[in-house]
Amino acid sequence: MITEGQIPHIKNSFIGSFRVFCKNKMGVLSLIVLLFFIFIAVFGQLLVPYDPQSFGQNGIMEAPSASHVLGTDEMGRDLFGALVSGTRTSLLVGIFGTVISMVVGALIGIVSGYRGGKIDALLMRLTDIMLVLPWLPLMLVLAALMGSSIWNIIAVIGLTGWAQTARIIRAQTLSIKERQYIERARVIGSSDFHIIRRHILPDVFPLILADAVTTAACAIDAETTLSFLGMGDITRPSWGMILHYAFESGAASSNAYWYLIPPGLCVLFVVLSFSYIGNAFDEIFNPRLRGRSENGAS
Amino acid sequence: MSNAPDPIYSVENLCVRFPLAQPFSEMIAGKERPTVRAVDGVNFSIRRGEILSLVGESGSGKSTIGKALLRLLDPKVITGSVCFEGKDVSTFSKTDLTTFRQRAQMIFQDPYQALNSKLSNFYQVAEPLYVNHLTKTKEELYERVRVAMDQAGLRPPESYMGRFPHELSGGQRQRIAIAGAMVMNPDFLVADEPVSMLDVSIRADILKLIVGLREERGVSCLFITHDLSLAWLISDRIAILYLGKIMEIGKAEEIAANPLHPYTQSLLSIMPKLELRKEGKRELLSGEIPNPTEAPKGCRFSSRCPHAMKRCSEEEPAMSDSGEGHLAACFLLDEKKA
Amino acid sequence: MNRRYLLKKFLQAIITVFAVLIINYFLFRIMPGDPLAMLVRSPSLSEEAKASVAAMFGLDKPWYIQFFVYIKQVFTLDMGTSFIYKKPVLDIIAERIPATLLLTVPAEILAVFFGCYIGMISAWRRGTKSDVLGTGVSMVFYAMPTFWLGILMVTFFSATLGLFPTSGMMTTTLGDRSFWAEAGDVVVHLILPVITMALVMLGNYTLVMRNSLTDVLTEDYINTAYAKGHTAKNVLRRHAMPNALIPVTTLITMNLGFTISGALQIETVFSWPGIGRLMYDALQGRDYPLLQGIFLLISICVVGANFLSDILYGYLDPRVKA
Amino acid sequence: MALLEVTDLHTEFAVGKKTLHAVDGVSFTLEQGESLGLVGESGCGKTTTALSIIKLLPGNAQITSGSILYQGEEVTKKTRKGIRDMRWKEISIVFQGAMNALNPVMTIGDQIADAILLHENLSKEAVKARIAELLERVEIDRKRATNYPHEFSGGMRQRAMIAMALACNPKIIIGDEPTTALDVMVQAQIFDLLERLRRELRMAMILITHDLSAMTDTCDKAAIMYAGKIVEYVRVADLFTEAAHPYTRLLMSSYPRIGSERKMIDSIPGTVPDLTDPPKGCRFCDRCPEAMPICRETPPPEILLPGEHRVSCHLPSLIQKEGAKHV
Repeated sequence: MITEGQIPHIKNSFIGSFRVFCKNKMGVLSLIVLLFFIFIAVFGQLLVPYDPQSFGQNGIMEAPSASHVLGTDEMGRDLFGALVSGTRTSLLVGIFGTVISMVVGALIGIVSGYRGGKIDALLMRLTDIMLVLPWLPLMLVLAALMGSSIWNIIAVIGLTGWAQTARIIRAQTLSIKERQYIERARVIGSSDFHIIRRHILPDVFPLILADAVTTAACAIDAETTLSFLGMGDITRPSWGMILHYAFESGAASSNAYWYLIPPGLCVLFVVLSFSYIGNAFDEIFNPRLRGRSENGAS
Repeated sequence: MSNAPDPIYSVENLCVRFPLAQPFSEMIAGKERPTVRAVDGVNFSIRRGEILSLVGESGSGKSTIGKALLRLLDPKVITGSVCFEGKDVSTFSKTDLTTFRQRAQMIFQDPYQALNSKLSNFYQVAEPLYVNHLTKTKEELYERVRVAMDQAGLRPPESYMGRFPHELSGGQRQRIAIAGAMVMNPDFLVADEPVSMLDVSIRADILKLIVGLREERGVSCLFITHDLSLAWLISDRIAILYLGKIMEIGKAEEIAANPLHPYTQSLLSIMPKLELRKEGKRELLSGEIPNPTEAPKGCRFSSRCPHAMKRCSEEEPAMSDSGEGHLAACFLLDEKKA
Repeated sequence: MNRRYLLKKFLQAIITVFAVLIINYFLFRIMPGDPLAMLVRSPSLSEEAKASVAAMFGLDKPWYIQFFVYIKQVFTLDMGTSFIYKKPVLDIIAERIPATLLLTVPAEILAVFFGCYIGMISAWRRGTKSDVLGTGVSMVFYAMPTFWLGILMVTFFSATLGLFPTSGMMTTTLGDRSFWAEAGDVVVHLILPVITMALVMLGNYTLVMRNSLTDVLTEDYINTAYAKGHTAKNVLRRHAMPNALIPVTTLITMNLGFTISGALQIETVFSWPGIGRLMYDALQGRDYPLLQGIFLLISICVVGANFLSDILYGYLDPRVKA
Repeated sequence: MALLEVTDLHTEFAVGKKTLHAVDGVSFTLEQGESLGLVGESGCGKTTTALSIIKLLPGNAQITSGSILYQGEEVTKKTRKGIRDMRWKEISIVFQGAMNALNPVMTIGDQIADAILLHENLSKEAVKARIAELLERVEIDRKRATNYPHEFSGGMRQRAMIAMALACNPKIIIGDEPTTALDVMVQAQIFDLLERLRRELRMAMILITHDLSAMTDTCDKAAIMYAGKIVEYVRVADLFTEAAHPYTRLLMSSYPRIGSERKMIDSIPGTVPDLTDPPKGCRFCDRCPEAMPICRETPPPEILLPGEHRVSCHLPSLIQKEGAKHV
């Protein structure tokens, strides 16, 4: 006889979803690219023969050679080393910024959608205001005022990026709330906490995940732009900052392609990977939500 | 049928007014929110072991009444009283409510939506026991789930427990939902259109199950449906709703054989009988049920009634008794009596 | 569309503008630590400038008076004096607006036209090679950092091929010229930045158009149109596109407000003398009055564009009610 | 010559690597002014059958064999242009769920005009007059031609859909579950309207429904479909007394007959077979209370009974029935 402990309670949808995901070729390819960058971020320093901050011993603005695979910059620093340490910063900002905006967005979205009434009206007005604030200028101003530490940048990205998430999560919570199994859960005497934990969170979670991927792409793009515009954390060079120095040193007019192309390509690959993974997630979890817009992508 | 004098439910002058959407600006200005009367002064009672059917078209407020009975609506929108075993459900304390949730259960219209597809069938049935902490041991929990599934006709129960709702047919899912209600041994059941989403060929199974619960365990039931012929088939009494108000209530056989209200007569005439219909036997009403926000003055059926008189659009007819608890709200009855 | 809907949206816009004003106020004043120290942290500021900051922000008075003064300044369009340019902020901004419009309007038109076209083709031939190619290219441009694309354009077309000037709005060394010669010069300077900006925006419109049309094509009324005997082309033109364009049009309008912030990167890279470049310069020089003025302008543009998109939505979609 | 003659129609869907035999050898005829009800549970191929007639099938579906003769012309061999000219002008459809079947951004009048102008070369005034006449036929005020679908109630939308279907005076009108999701009273109104218009305009009608009872007031003949096949084809007048196939009889006993003796209705146990791998004998044998060993092995023969009555069944009582003919 089967005992209670042997009976599955919750559908393990992860394996099934992963199988569907694997059918999306671009999604799988993107995941591989992303894992590669994460690997570089974690272990990359071991591959670099030079101290990224040391300069002076090398020639300046050298084209790629055997000793400097990606050449050197205007101060003679090894660009491959800079690129590797930039990976860590960019991914760090992307991940932490996303986590903050997801937590804030999901919390506001669920509370707003589940509770409804005046709280909902108030929170959604706040969200609407956040949505119309032009976030690149806002981030620039905040970064200028708060100072350019990496944690400030993460906070700025997290605190300006949650509005879209809150809206999506609220819409989903509202639609789940109307489903009959929520009503049924109430009839059998479930508490609000139980309903949110057992019925709403599991249904909202895939959406949060799909949205997190898109937000991560935006966060990395935002960090790059901030750094390029000179608002980055000077103590932690990122891809955007390499491009900032490249631009300032006139790499564009002197055709120093080794200085300009690799960092941009890194951003492009990571952002593109996140976008394709996001597309794949959307197709798995919520085909109907595909039409949503990405406000504020400048 | 039961002879017990005290009803399990008595509903007096129940009104439900839902607030309509209001712009934020008016909300902060403190303006009173506009409302729509979904249920507008309904009286009835349900005896122990009785099946009472609420019949009405969409927008008649039948589901809202079902929810009001189970205290699923915001108390702010309700006026009037809904008493469960003599006690008003709005006055329930927290412990009262916990017991009440175990004694009064509901079956929903759409078995595809009423079950959370991410949870196993076992969990669907066991959830009421979990959330109310009703079982002490795993063995007890398992046994109660097994018995409930068996009663709901899922045999052998073990073969269903580990699967998920999407692996079952519509009829089987509805049985899971019924097992989930039966696991708490309720005394009362609201069945909200339990067969309207199912193929015709399996409706009978679910109906038999509901009738069986009454026969074997004395479970009382409020059966909500738009189909008068189904109501006639399984219930003891029928209440006909129109725009939030009861037009006629009485024994099922009486309503079918001797409908008093013009609305009931018309509904009855369009019911399929699976026989060759004689010409002109159908009494079709024109138009559609009005929006509850635009309910006509006087008798709310007057705008579509084939027998409407001047009086009908001026005053509202009261319920009048034609004997044996057969009541209808129509001025034509007064004239007949007079 | 009815009056109530309009009124509601208008009220919302007013509330948002007010919120923006408040945020703007707090953003530049109530920062952690001593506000004056915060504001004048830049070492390059002269004593004179520091004093003018204190006076302008009225930091010696209680906060509610400060707020009142601020609101009054906003309504009298008195945005203070720029540190760098030593001129009223409003005048400086007004000078730069034409340049930004010259850049953004053609870019927006190009992006909308090509984006919608590619998106339409992608949705119509979903899953075919042209879809994969169209969507893929759009995604790449969408994912690219805007400024990076600008730099690449400069490197390739200006520095390597020498086809276009690298920066600025016109060649200043040529002295007096006829109006047409000058206009021609501006156009030559305009080509690269406009194309770059259009390419960056293109991706967004392509994806939105594709998703919108894909959804519409699964609707039942498309089937009805086929059943009526329409050709596939007619179904697309007469029945699918009018529906698919509703969300796209509102998105385009809404994006208009964000165009200025997009222009920021392009203008920086191409040294285009518009609002975006002005903001970059203000940031570099920590010119707070100017920064505040630009931020307010951009925010109000976005709110205005949102309001416009709401009106347009109400006009395009007959289902919109209050 | 019959108006429409469908013979041994097969329509298949490609589902992944499998083939779903949605319509598997369906034959029927439709005379001018006659109405036929296609009845069956969901997924039995009734909509696919109807849509095959005007080749309005999704991309993964295909008519693999059989013939469809419309006024003596073979529809399956027509060019795309030929099919388009036939749609709506000759055969029009009232879809289910008119909310989604009407274009939300076009007024009702424009949508009707869209259909008229596609097939007829009329002046603006003539089109306008036609729209007004059509709307009045379906009991909608002519002024409401400028309204959008969302401004109509569910029943009105379905009426507007009917008006649109009548726009080009078709010879056949297909009703694809035209009353699903409508209230009982509105359902009765719509059926009443369809029936009246059909008589007035002498159109033929194919009514697709899952509800046997809905069809009995409206149709002359009934084709009971099960799993892609017509199991019984009978005049509605004979249906109540002569129904012969076990499926038809079970289906009839799953409706309560209000007013007669209160008797619990029956259900049909089991589920519809998987149409990607249909059983080799009779498709109903798993659910049939009268199934015999032969039912699992051999597809049932078609028996012709008196009065255009066709049944596909192995039951000896049918085969040996007086006047029965084998096919």
